[in-house]
Amino acid sequence: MATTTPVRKLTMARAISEAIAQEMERDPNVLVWGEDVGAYGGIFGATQGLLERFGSARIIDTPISESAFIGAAIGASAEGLRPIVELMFVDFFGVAMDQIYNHLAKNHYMSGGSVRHPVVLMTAIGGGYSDAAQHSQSLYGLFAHLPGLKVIVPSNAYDAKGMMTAAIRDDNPVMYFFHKGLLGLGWMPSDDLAEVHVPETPYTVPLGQAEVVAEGGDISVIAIGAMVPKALRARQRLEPQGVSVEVIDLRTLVPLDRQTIVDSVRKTHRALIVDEDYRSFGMSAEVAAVIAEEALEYLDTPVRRLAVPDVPIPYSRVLEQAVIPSVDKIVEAIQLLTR
Amino acid sequence: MATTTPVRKLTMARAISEAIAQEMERDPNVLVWGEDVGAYGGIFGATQGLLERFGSARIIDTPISESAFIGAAIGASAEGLRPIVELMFVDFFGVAMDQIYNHLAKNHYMSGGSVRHPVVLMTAIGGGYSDAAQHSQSLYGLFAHLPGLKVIVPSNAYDAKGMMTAAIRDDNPVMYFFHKGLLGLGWMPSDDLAEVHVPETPYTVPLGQAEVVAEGGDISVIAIGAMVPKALRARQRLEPQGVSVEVIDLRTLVPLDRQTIVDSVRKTHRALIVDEDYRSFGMSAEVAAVIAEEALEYLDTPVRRLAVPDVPIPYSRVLEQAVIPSVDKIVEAIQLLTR
Amino acid sequence: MDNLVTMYRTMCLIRRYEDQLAEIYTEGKTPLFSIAAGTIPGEMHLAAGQEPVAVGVISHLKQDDVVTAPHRPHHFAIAKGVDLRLMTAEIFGRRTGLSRGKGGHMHLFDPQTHFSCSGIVGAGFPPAVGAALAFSRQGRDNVAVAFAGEGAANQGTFHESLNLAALWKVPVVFVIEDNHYAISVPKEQSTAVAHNSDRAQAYGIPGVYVAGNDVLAISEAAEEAINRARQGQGPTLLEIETTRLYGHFQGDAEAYLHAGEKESWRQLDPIARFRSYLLEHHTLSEDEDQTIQREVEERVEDAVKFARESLEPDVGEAYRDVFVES
Amino acid sequence: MDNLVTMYRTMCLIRRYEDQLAEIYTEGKTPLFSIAAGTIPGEMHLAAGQEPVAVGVISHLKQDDVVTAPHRPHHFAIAKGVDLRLMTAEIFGRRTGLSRGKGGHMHLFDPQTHFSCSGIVGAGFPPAVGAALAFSRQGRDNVAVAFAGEGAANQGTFHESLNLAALWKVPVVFVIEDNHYAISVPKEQSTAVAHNSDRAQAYGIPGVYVAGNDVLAISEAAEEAINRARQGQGPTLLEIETTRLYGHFQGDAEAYLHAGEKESWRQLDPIARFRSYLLEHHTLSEDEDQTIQREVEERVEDAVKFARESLEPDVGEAYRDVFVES
Ligand SMILES: Cc1ncc(C[n+]2csc(CCOP(=O)(O)OP(=O)(O)O)c2C)c(N)n1
Ligand SMILES: Cc1ncc(C[n+]2csc(CCOP(=O)(O)OP(=O)(O)O)c2C)c(N)n1
Ligand SMILES: [Mg+2]
Ligand SMILES: [Mg+2]
Repeated sequence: MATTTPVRKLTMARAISEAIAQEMERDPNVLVWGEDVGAYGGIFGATQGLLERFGSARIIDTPISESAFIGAAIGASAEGLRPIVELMFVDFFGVAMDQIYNHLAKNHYMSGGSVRHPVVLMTAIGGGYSDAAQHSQSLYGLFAHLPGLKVIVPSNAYDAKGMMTAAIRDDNPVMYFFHKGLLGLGWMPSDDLAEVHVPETPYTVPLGQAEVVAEGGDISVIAIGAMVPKALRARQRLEPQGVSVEVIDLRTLVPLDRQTIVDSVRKTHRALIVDEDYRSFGMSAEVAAVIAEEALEYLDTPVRRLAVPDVPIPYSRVLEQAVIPSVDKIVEAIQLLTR
Repeated sequence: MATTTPVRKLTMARAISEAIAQEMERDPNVLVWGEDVGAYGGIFGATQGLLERFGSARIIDTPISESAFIGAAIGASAEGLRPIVELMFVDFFGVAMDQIYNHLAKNHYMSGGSVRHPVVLMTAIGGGYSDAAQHSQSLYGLFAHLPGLKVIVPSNAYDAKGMMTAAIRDDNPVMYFFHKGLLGLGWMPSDDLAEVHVPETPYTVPLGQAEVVAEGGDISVIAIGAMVPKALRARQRLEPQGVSVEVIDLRTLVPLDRQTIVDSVRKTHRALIVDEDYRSFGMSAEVAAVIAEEALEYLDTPVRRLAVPDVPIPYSRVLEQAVIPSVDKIVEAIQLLTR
Repeated sequence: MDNLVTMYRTMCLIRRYEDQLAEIYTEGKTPLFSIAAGTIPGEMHLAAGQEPVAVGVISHLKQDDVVTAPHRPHHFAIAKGVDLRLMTAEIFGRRTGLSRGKGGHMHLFDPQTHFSCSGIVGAGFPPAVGAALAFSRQGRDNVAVAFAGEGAANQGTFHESLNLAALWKVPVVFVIEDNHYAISVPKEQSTAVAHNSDRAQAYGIPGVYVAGNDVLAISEAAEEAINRARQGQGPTLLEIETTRLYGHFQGDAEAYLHAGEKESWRQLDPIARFRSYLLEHHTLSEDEDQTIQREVEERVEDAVKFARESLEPDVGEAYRDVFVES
Repeated sequence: MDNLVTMYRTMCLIRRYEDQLAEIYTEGKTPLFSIAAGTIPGEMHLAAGQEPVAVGVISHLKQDDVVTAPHRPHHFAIAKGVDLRLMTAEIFGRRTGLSRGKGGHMHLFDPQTHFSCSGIVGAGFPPAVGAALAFSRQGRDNVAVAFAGEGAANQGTFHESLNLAALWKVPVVFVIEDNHYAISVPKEQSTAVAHNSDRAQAYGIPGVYVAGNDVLAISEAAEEAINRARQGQGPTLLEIETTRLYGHFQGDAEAYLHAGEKESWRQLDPIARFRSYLLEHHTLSEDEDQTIQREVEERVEDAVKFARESLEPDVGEAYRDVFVES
């Protein structure tokens, strides 16, 4: 960034609501609905200020009827709206999954391309604040397993705005996951690294492109969402010890940017995958598989995965902290792989 | 099997209903409910003959209310029943997923072990008969991603009976997936290899153990469900060409028998994973990851995955046949890896 | 009454279509009903006997009104005006089909006539509410109609969608097609009340039960409901009694039916009854009827011929349309 | 009326408990309400003001009757007799808790008193129907009661479960606790009818609306419903008006409330009203009341002390209980 650019740091929550507001100005067909998105401004502030600005015809509080109001986005988008729908916590997907994965995701394919659903389904993910097993999950790996949904997970305010804008303009259904611990809410711990400069004018960050957020030569740490700032902190800690860590922010799971992963691993010869979703049959497995398929001969050590160890998220702070990957654990895992 | 053993070949559908009937005789708390499980005998025959034998107090036809009747198994099992519930096609999971994954799966953990849900949730999977995108999926990878459910997928009648018996006796919730194309239904193509000798007396096949169903030295083919007989046919085709294929039937995804996978790959130095679920973020990824973690240095070639290529299952026969792994494709993939 | 004859013609077309598909469905299947084999593979849910529901309601809709239909969709599609050739080619899995063969009989999509359906029971309610929301926000005077079986009325989406629609007062009509059975499960074993239409009270909207599988009575009730919706007075719930003349799907042995049940339905064939009515009232002559029969036969034949002569999709088609290619 | 005093005592215990937790919840939080910090982290939904619902209904239940409760569970748990020490230790995340710290405030499970709750809105309906099915199959005379907020009555599980229960005629009572709001969304913006109790008609079961947040009226209505269930006459739907004296969760600024709304609820505090009633009717004396106040204070203090003095779980605990270890 040139030194003359005025820095305008925004929280991720503000970045998201700004993107939505700008797209709503631009296109009258963009509407927002979900639980508590109106007067409350969204439980996590993603729709803060929108009701005041756009009124209740475009910012709509819904009953607790996720199947109906997510399913409504299907019919509405087929008839010309571009709905942004909030599923308050991703953990609640189970009451509405059929509309999401059997319809929103598949109609374009099942119709041979004649039906389009430009819908953004945004939802909160992540733990770390003792909200226990039904309010702390990440689960993006599950959505990424199912064809027809773009799956995106920004790790900072700049990407959050640019990817939201891209998602709203995309003619496909996009699942937009924001991590509660990156949003910059006053009442929730938030990683400072997520609060970065955000240009005021609308811009897009292309979906489907990972980013090498820090270069390094000894090991590739592949992460997403809240694990990205943690990986960066681990990198910093290891620098004095002479370990040079490359950090990749996947940003998008579907479509997955395999090339960036493979290029990095071919360069560093070591890979650690860090994920806040459950360990097995998820993101960390897929990335490991990509490496096993395409960079196997470059590897000097086995692939390692650090993720939630296939247990529900426990409530008690000490237990939760034990199962969610921490900076300490990332440091330790890198040390094991690079020593 | 000693030559004196009388052979009693059973279809997988018969094997399943026999296991249920025997356990119902044994334990009055075993009940069955679901759509069309009564007079119809289950759309796929898994409950054939049970209504006549046990009456409508224990074999219960339900309305099309999957959340309610699957959720009912939670309360019923906490109060002493051992329900077997049929979700007609796994594709319908989306209307009931919250009860399954946030409650049935997690209550034992969230209660610190004080609540138990001995429930078998059985469901039909698989394509190959032009039932299109909402009736042909496998999806076990998705359930395996979520903690708290045992996930089992028998590939033949012997395992089908023994694993059903084990599932009913298990104090955990077990998702029991039967592949429509293995059941031996008159109106649906079925692989003969699934129709094997089944002892009449009750027996269990332990959950969590993979089986090496055919030994070989050149490559490990790791499969599950309907892909197992296909892999065995591919093996047969390649034998004359001097390629010796080891076939592993995973049988259970959770808990996953990592050891059998790793031992085999360490022996053969090559791995092909064959799966009828979607390719990415699923079973084939997890197995590849296990290999990348634990058998990397033994591999002579990259890991390969053959699975549904991340598209919804298309209706038209030619299209569907193109996306579901076939014997031909397995042969081809093995040849590529072993030449 | 030109309109009545049009309705009759559409009913005949639907019946001819379903009968024709029933016949073709057995082609190339050994054993009989072998689901994967033959000209038309997969499940096949036919709607013969249920024509009055589709025709009675949809005759009041415009082309850009929305219909969402369930797994048993042909009568609705035909009444809505979906192109018979493209629809048939889709059911045959051909490249000329509505979805180039990727959808099939339970997944017919036609943006031209704003028609769609789904194989998941109860799934059509929420999208209809959403379409109606779009109409109200865009100031269009369109209406959305969600059709579903009586079995679907016990799915959670029914409740959530009716409440949402009533709350938002959007132009949608919910039609429950009560053919007495959900596969093998009779309504009394699935539904705690005699009439789903009574459930309208739970949402403060009108609920109407139309007995007798009579297209005129249905048309009358539907007209009122659709007008209400179009005039901004909000949703209505209709429950319409009808009969299923084939099994749940082709190959269903229907062992669960009571003795004589099917026969009694056959005797009340709604098309035969409507025909008698029209003849009696001189709205239709025998000659005109013959012309209609010939005409619908030709249209069905033409559609089937088109489908038969169409090529199968090319394998590459399987990999397209997961996402919009921009 | 010994029973009335017992009910009063339980209501006071609940209130004291909730007030105490509200206070403790702010401990160690900077900024205020920092959700991850302090003695009690995570979300905290308190039920002060809603005591009559729990106490009025549950006073008619036996220990082995089942209660399923929602995310706002303390009043139900206390009324059902869940051990206060174990429950508090759980809320503090300690190893002595009901779930050894793995559940937390929204996931209290107590097989002893057949109590459970869930953080997912509407999730408690189906398990209650299942428990009732078990009772009927096992020939037990038990009853299951599912409690949920008025917001939950628009979730699909409500509809499916009521239909299933009515159809099966199993011993279950559904109680909708109408505190006017679902987080910030008022009932009028979520519910198309004035009273959820009217929705009972959709299932052919009795529906009763109890206004006024009055424990005696609630108790009367509940008694009838629970007796019906116990006697094999099937389910009842109760909707009970109540008021939420804290925010949706601790930290909720409640900017969405109308001016004076909260104040009007406070003025109708159900405990103060019940106390006046009991004093007036000489069922309770001022002295007895003071004893009760002291007693509940001590019980809450004791439970909190137990929780505070308990150790945190050992890290290995996180890895246990995913599956039953056989
Ligand atoms: C959610 C869901 N559950 C179950 C099924 C399987 N199924 C397909 S059609 C059907 C019966 C539907 O009955 P009804 O709604 O009355 O329609 P009808 O078949 O009588 O036209 C069932 C149970 C499904 N497709 N989707
Ligand atoms: C399925 C689901 N959707 C949304 C939520 C988020 N949520 C938690 S409590 C709540 C409001 C519940 O309102 P109500 O049922 O009236 O109960 P109250 O909080 O008023 O006691 C919401 C929307 C959830 N937990 N589960
Ligand atoms: Mg029906
Ligand atoms: Mg409420």
